[in-house]
Amino acid sequence: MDFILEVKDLHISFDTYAGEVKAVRGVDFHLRKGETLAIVGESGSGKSVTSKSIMRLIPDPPGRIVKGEVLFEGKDLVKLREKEMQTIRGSEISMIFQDPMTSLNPTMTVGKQIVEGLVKHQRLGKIEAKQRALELLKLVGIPNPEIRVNQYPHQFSGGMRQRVVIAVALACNPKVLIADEPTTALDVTIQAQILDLMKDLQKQMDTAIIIITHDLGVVANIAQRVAVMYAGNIIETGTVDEIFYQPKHPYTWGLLASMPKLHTKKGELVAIAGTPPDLVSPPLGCSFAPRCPYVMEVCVSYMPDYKKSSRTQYAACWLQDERAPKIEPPWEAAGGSK
Amino acid sequence: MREDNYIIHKEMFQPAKIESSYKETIIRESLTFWQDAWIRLRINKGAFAGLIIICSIILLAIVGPFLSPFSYDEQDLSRANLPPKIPVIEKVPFIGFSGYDIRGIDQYEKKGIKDYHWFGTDHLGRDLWTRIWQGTRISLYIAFLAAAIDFIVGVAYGGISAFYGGRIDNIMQRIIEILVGIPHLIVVILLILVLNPGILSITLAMIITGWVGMARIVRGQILKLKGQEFVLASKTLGASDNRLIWKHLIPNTLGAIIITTMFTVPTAIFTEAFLSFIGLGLRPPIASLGTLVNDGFKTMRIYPHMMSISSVVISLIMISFNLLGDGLRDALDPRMRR
Amino acid sequence: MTNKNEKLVEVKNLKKYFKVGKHQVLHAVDNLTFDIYKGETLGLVGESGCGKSTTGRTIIRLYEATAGEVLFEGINVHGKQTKEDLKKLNRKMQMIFQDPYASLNPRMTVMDIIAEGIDIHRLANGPKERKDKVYELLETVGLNREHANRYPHEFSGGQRQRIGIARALAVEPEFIIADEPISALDVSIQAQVVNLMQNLQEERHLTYLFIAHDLSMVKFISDRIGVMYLGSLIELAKSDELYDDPLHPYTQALLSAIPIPDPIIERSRQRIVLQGDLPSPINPPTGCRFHTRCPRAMDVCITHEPKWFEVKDKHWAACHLHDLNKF
Amino acid sequence: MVRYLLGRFFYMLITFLIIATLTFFLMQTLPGTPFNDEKLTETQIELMNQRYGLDKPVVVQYVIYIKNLFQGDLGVSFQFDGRPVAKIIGERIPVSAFLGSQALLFGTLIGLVLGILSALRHNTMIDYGAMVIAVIGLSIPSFVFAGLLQYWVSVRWKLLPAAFWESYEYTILPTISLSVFVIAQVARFMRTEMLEVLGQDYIITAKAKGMSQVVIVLKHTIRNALIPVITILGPLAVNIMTGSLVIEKIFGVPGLGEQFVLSIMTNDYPVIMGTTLFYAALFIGIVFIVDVLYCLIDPRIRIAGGNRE
Amino acid sequence: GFKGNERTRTSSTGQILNLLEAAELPTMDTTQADDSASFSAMNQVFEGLFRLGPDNTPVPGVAKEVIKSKQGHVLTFILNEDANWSDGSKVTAHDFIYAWKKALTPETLSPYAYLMKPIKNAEAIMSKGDPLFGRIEELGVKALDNKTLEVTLEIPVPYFISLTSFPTFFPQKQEYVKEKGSDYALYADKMLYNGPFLMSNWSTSGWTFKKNPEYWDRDIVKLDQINYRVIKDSSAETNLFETGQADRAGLSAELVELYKDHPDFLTYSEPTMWYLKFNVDRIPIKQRKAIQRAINKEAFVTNLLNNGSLPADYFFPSGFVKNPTTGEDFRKKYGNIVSYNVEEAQHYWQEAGSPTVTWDLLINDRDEMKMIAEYIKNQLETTLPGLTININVQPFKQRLALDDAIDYDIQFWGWGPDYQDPLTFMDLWVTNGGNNKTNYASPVYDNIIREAVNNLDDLNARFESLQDAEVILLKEDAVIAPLYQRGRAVLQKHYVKDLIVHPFGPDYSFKWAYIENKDF
Ligand SMILES: Nc1ncnc2c1ncn2[C@@H]1O[C@H](COP(=O)(O)OP(=O)(O)OP(=O)(O)O)[C@@H](O)[C@H]1O
Ligand SMILES: Nc1ncnc2c1ncn2[C@@H]1O[C@H](COP(=O)(O)OP(=O)(O)OP(=O)(O)O)[C@@H](O)[C@H]1O
Ligand SMILES: [Mg+2]
Ligand SMILES: [Mg+2]
Repeated sequence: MDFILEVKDLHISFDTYAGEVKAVRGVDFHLRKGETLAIVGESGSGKSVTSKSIMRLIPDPPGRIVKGEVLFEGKDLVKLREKEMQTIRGSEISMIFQDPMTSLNPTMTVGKQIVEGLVKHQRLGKIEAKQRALELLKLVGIPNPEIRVNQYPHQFSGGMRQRVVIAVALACNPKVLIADEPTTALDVTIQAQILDLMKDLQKQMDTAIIIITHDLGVVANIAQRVAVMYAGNIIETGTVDEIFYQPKHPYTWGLLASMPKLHTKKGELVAIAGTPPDLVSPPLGCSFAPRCPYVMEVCVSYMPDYKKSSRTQYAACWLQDERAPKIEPPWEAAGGSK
Repeated sequence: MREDNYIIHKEMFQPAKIESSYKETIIRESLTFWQDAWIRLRINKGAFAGLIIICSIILLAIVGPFLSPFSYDEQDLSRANLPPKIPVIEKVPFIGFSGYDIRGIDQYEKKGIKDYHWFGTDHLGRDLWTRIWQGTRISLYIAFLAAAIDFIVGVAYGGISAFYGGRIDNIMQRIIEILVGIPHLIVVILLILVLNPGILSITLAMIITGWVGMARIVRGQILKLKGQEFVLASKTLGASDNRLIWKHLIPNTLGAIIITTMFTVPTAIFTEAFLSFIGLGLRPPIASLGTLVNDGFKTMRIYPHMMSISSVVISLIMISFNLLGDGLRDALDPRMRR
Repeated sequence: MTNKNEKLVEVKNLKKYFKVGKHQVLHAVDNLTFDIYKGETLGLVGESGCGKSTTGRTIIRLYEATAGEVLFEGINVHGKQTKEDLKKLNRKMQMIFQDPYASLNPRMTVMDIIAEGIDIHRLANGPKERKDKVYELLETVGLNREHANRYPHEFSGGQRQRIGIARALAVEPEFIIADEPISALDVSIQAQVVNLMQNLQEERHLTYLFIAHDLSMVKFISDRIGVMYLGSLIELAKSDELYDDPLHPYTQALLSAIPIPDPIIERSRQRIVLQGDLPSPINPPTGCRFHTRCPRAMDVCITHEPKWFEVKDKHWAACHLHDLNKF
Repeated sequence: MVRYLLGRFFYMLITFLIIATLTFFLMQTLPGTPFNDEKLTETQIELMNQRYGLDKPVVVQYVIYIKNLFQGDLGVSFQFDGRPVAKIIGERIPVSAFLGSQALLFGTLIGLVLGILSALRHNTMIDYGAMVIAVIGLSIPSFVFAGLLQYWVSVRWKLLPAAFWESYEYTILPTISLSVFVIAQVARFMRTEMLEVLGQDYIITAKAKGMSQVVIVLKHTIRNALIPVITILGPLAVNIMTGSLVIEKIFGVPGLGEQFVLSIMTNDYPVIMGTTLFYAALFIGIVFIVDVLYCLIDPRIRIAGGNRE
Repeated sequence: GFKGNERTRTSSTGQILNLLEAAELPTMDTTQADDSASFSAMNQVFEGLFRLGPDNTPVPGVAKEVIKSKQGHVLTFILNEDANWSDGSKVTAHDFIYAWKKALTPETLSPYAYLMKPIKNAEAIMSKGDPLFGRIEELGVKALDNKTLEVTLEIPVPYFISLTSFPTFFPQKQEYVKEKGSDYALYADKMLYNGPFLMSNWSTSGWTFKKNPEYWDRDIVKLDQINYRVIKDSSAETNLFETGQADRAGLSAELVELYKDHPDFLTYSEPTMWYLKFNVDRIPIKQRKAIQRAINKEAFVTNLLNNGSLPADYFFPSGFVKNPTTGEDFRKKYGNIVSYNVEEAQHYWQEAGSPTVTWDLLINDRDEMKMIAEYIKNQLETTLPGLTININVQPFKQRLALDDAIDYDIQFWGWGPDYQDPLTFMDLWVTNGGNNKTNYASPVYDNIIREAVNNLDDLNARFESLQDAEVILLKEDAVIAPLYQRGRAVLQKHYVKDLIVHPFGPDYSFKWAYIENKDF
């Protein structure tokens, strides 16, 4: 298989005093070499949990992987021992987190934080590692790396810090880079810099990227394929164009319609009413059913299966069933945006 | 894939009408902050045990002296230094409630005493059960008084300092800085000597120095809250200072205040015990747990019951308040909410 | 729409400096001048820390202005006022806040939160009317009356934001400052709030100052947009005008940086990527504050502060490139 | 930074003066006089008061005292017949300081270990065990603990000397007794801070880098958890200094605490003043040192001088 | 931090005594000391004209003999030729004169100067307002030569010889004292010694005595070294005894029970009396009499103290002074004067009208006193209906201040003798006496005391009149309510021999003590 990473039927739960939060409930996706997959979805839909579980970084307790496989180059990461996992983290798979302000150790120089991984995974000497750290800082576009390398994170601005975080993640040329909302905390102008940087780096290093975001603009900008998550499930996947131009799931429709485009004239936005379900007692059927404008009786009681609509696009929605009435998506009705 | 597929009938693919109000329902049951905290506290075993112990001790302090036929200062030298003896439990060997002293002599039999002294008697033949609960009363009284006044003075001081800010805050903080510079114990000792040893002066002395911590915590909290958006919102509505303080600031500081108080209580009890050790305790025959422990301490080797039971009670109070304080900190911590 | 030429708010040379540390002054807002017309929505955009919130808060007098004035219906908000006048003003101007988690007092029920304005201004005769008013407001913002006795933490972000809106509406204001009311919300929830705000505007003839850094949303909701950079306003125009013909290089960069949720457009889009970060407002750069990052900076930008003037009809900017008096 | 330190120093001086004044007048209100021994005649008392300048008005005494204070003269003791206060305190300070710092060091170390262990083994028996130790340490009056220790370790098991201060082995029991409270406080605080830090994003970042648990704990967690722990060391040090009073009595340690109580009981004004001022100076000094330490260990403050959100 | 302590076992002979003291030594200046620790220490390292012997009678010290004049007004002390200071120089008559005069000089007035009253002009010299005030040259002492000291007495008191064994009468070498200035007697190496031992070390934590090679009677002295350590906690004291770090330990009342069967357990009674002292202006006589009889002393002495203390129905201690002519003990004549008797007590109380009153009982902050006070409170309240006793605990100094001002109702108080004569107890209660402080004023009593002070012609009559005074004090005027004659319980290692404990004056003499059969 040419999948570098494959997640199969992943279930993750958290034990809280309110009950068992079933944060991820059967997620399947895969990632090819050099490809960028975007995972989008509402807050709380399980994006971060999914990505952290790939790295086995779910805090346990309260979290635990109930079942499922995470195959990295054919190895099931779920079954690895912690020691083995440590050799994979940072060298084969790396991760960038949302908030650059808090994801760097405030009492350690930036250089040390980069060098750390290099020494561990590539067994570099002190001097070589430092040299490499300088290169990395230059690579991510930090001016005066010789000075900056000995400074502490608080001496950097938010955008700079996120670059450092990227440098840390890329230090060992990982095969997979997971970026959990890497630009959400940043301003648009900085966000643009960071996205450009990531694209550049991907081209240079041929890294596969999973980018998690809820900003569809970012998705359009960077992703090749998109997975849309809702309440712990992936409800639709496909290529960027498929998701943006031929979305199949009503949630995706709503998501797209609720965003004003620069050209949208004043008027009503299409809003998805209601709020996401409580994951302690998720709905029996389709989790989107309570908010879905096209809800059918079957949706309330039964989970829909994935339905393939092209070689790359799948959606889990009863509307895709032959028995369902044909619905004109508001999308098409509005004439798309092309 | 799915085996129950066959029960899905065609009819189920009719658009279902879901009430719009359903979309805005809240699944979780309604809980106030305090109910929520209570649940959180209840699942914290340590804290809950602490709460129960505190309640039991308070209860015993109230009713304990009435359960025994002896009064707390009734002396009878002919029954001095009796070991503890409790009906029924006296049959259980080795736990020390059998009326036998450390040399293995049944003192009750030797002295021809028919009564049961549950916790034994002291050197003046006073019933220790009564004295210990009487002492617990005094200790708790001192502790709660100290806590209450700490509460009042500390909250007022910290609140005023933070709320009015600017120059007032500046001056008040300087004063606190000076107060902090004076060693606590020294002031307590000097004050007690000036005011004559006794319950009132002990409490007063503890109060004069004790509220600083509370003031600092309240100030910190209020400073933080002052800039919070809900306070600003109230301001834009034209709320008076009074309203801001009583409706917004104090209720939200209450958690921190309660936690601080939980730790004031044991400190006060300890300070009193310490004072009795250096001879500045209460006027005899009034006893606090502190004086009881101190008196028992001297005869620890012959009449271990005199010290051990009162030490256990004082330690239980201490442990419980600490556990409860810790538990409350978790239960009331705003970071734990949401 | 109502007459959009009647000025409701006039901001004149507004300055707000904060003292930080012993001897440092932070220029959070420097020399703002603009008007808000009755019934319009004025959008305010800019990067984080550029002073948007400070502007909003100073207008509503949560902060005392360091200099300059804010006229609301001709009355200086920051002038000397009796308690009564202040209260009146408080009724007319309201604010919606950014963080739906921090903007509702966690110890109060939704009923008490919404009724706070009613209580302060004694707008209800008796508890029954108060209750009814709260129910009505809840329904106005799309919640049910059963929610009145619940606590904020039981609501989702979007619902909380709507409670915040209901609180502001309770005193029947004319002017609402919305400080990033949607940026903490999910995309699908944002639309709920934006729609609600627009409907309310129409029903109640409200005027909005809409602060955000999400340009597409600002454009969608605003009639006019002001762009702020490091404490000062650098461009102000009708929203279409601003998008079609941005004059200031910063505006241009900002517009080009917004990712558009359309893969095809994104692929072909030309970007102006700004170098560097926002300088510190403690020691703002001399001259034009943008010159450190401006791709078209000139010598004059370093030495002279550009004037704030109307470059085109109803299109204001502060940039030497467009300074008519330059030559 | 230097500016800041100078400013702090100035405040310290003012605080010190205020404390000196407060103590001086508070002391005057102590009932009794230094020279009312049962066998003294009126003439004798009068002569004594004259000898030590106590016949002058209080304000004059105060001015003289402060003047002398600035010249480093703390006066002479009453109860020790004219022995200079500086000498009396001076002889005891090294003992108290040794005991205090050893207890602080020992307590902090053990406390840190306990705190770290229980945080790393959160919600396991180790965690509970460590916390039980900590809570018990907070719950038993120090004199009870010291008495038990003396009886069992010295009298029954004959492992260590019961009391006095003659060689290193003599310091062990007092140190342990004194450090129990420190252990408990530090352990609890450290545990909370460790848990807090372990939940921080940068710890996840470090994990995501593939760092092993050991490295994460040693390099990323402890240092950051230590920063807030340092703030409680100040109050703890003072607590030890004043708390040592009990321990010194039980173990016959010739330290400052016992001396202080004695001087209060005998109205030995100069010694009371001297000791209070020493404690105050120590306290102020410790708070100051903690501040400086804080600056040194936390780069955020070191470089920016505070003020960062 | 360990400097200044010599390790416990340094001598090979094993003649080392390890002792404990509850307080530090404030001073070693014989003219300035006023505490028992200092007096005891001085008794080992200095010596007066005479010293108290093993049987508590004066034996020759620096003086080898004394010659009395006929009337007994002039005493001529002949000093021992061999009496040396530790620097080898001779102890001379001038050294005594210097020290005594120093004790009476206003600037250096000794707290115990009043002991010198029998010497001619001494009282006048120390009384402000007297024409002789401060004129020490008028003191009745004279050095006939270096080795002959002539003392002229105001009144030829029979106990003067034994007074010279008290540290205030010890000699000081003028040149040396002058040379050391204000450091004199504050450091071990800033003193000259003329006693059986010298102080080799003195620090805050303790002090060490070594055998004095210059001592004239050095052949008698067997101990090589005595180590004193300061320990203030009473349980620690016994712990130290048990670990062998101390050879002798006092037992607090609580611990007697535990050790009373221990082979090293000793008790002895002292001529120290404890009693309740009334403010007679506040407590009427009937009530005082009721209180005197309302306390069961026997019960608490055996149950609570249990340390050799004796229940006392008297004020003057038993076994302290004997009738100089008959040799009969002071107590013999009247025995028990006011005894425990509930009926009598209640009778007096009813006579007083069974008032409902609340009185304060003033005590020190010592644990033992608190315990006894609690007992007394209970006894009085149960026996005398309507009476409420409040225990007022005060630190020593504060309590003295209240005593001075006579601002109290009832006090729990003790008194020990300064010299071996009934007067050391009996003159407490003279009108306005420095230690009276009860507002008690009785011309009859004053008269007896005055006679006893001034008239020494008929010692037997003097003695008997003092015995009568006790009856007046207790039975007729009920100024105090006696409680007990204090005993002491101690643990002393069996190998410590001939350690002399004195009932008055300095507590101990180690001159004759030795170690025997100590196994290591
Ligand atoms: N430590 C935890 N304890 C309990 N529940 C958790 C924990 N972490 C995550 N969850 C739950 O798991 C669900 C998914 O969370 P996750 O963080 O993956 O959402 P997300 O899609 O990343 O959202 P966001 O966009 O806000 O980051 C949420 O309902 C959350 O409450
Ligand atoms: N109370 C205050 N004291 C000191 N400085 C402040 C205060 N409030 C704001 N500032 C500073 O003023 C500047 C402008 O802040 P402001 O909150 O107005 O920015 P903003 O544009 O609203 O940013 P954001 O998009 O992050 O909300 C910032 O540098 C901020 O740090
Ligand atoms: Mg997330
Ligand atoms: Mg803002």
